Amino acid sequence: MRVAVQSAAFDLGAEVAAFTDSVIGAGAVVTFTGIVRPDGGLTAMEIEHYPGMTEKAISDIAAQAVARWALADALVIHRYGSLKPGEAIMMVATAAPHRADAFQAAEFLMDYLKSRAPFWKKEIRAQGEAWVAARDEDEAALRRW
Amino acid sequence: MRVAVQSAAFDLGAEVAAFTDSVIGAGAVVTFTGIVRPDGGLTAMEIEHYPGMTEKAISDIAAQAVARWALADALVIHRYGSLKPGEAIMMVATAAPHRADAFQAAEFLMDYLKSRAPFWKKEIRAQGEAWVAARDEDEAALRRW
Amino acid sequence: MIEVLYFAWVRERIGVPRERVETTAATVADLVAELRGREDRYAAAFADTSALRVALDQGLADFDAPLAGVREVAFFPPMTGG
Amino acid sequence: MIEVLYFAWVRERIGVPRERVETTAATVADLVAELRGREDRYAAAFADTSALRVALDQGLADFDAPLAGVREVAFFPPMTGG
Repeated sequence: MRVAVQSAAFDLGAEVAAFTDSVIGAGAVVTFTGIVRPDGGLTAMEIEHYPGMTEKAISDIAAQAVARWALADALVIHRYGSLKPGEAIMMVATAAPHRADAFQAAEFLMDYLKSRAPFWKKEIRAQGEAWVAARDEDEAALRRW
Repeated sequence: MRVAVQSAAFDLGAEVAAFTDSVIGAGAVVTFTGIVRPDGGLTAMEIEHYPGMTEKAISDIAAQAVARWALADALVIHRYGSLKPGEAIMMVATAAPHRADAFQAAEFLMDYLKSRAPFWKKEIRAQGEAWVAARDEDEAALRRW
Repeated sequence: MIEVLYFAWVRERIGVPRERVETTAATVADLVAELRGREDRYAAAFADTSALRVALDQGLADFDAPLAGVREVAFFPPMTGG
Repeated sequence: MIEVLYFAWVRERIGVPRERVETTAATVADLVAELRGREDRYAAAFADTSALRVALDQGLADFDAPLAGVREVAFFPPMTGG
């Protein structure tokens, strides 16, 4: 299980290939990649985080997922700092013997990362800046687990 | 939307990277990769398919997913022939504005590919060969859509 | 004249991947009954049609589907892709 | 003496990312009441605590949680990761 919180870009293809190659024994690998959408003239997305707590919160969430779905492995990479539209913000990968477990664990990780990992997004536009508000549906998504 | 049915191996990392780069505008990319598990001394997995119908069936399924979840794009690669444990059998990728759509579309594609695309798997072991039987739970999985 | 294809263990039991069949069968079920009567290997392959699936011109169909206008019929076990 | 951290718009309203606070507050809510009384910028940041989250020593907590033994308190809006 690897958790990385970093400002640097990551190489999505290389990460997915390395993760998948490393889990021979699993039959199913699911990945999720979050990308900055160029909505409404967005020029940048600034991501603030809580160093120390971030790594701990994500590691706790990932360990829960590994235990609950008997995952062969899990990977979380999450960036902070200033990102441009089209750049990858974060990714998760899960590996399990069967597809249902890999899918569920990846969705669980995403639901928790959205609402329980200490990151805050700010949208930068020519017209001004605005913090992204938490969505009720993201909080609601947690209740299914 | 791309559908590839091929005997050749595919470069998972390169496919995921190219797919993700090509869909700027989407905020969420989900991928699933199916891998031959080395269960119980498996030496090879032979995958037979129905040329012509396979491409048509997968294209139909992918078009349904694109329409139903308003996907930015979808990709399906499925191999046939003789594969060794650890080799990737197939992958799907989906891109959507939000994560729930990308996850659901990927799971829908997988459920349909499992039971409605004309592929048949045969497990080769030192002790002998056996066709993989369809699982009731795979048929049941279709009913949720 | 109809093209009949077999896949997976159906192909293995019948011993050929495809063949042209002269038939006036009105439905898939009628064709299956004809084939069953031919030789033991067909009877073995079609012993339990609940374990089989059929496609007409490369689209999934039911065993009571009519064969009128159909050029290609395929018989195979439930699919195991993905 | 307790280390108090602020993130996102809480940090912007208060104007500093962290500070050391001399306090005898028994709970998070008591600490918030103290801070609110300090200056307008604190009153503005803590106007509606239902819009805020709190972490004690880097773990999420409730506003009625006790502060005994806590070294680090962080205030921030609901998280928006992923």
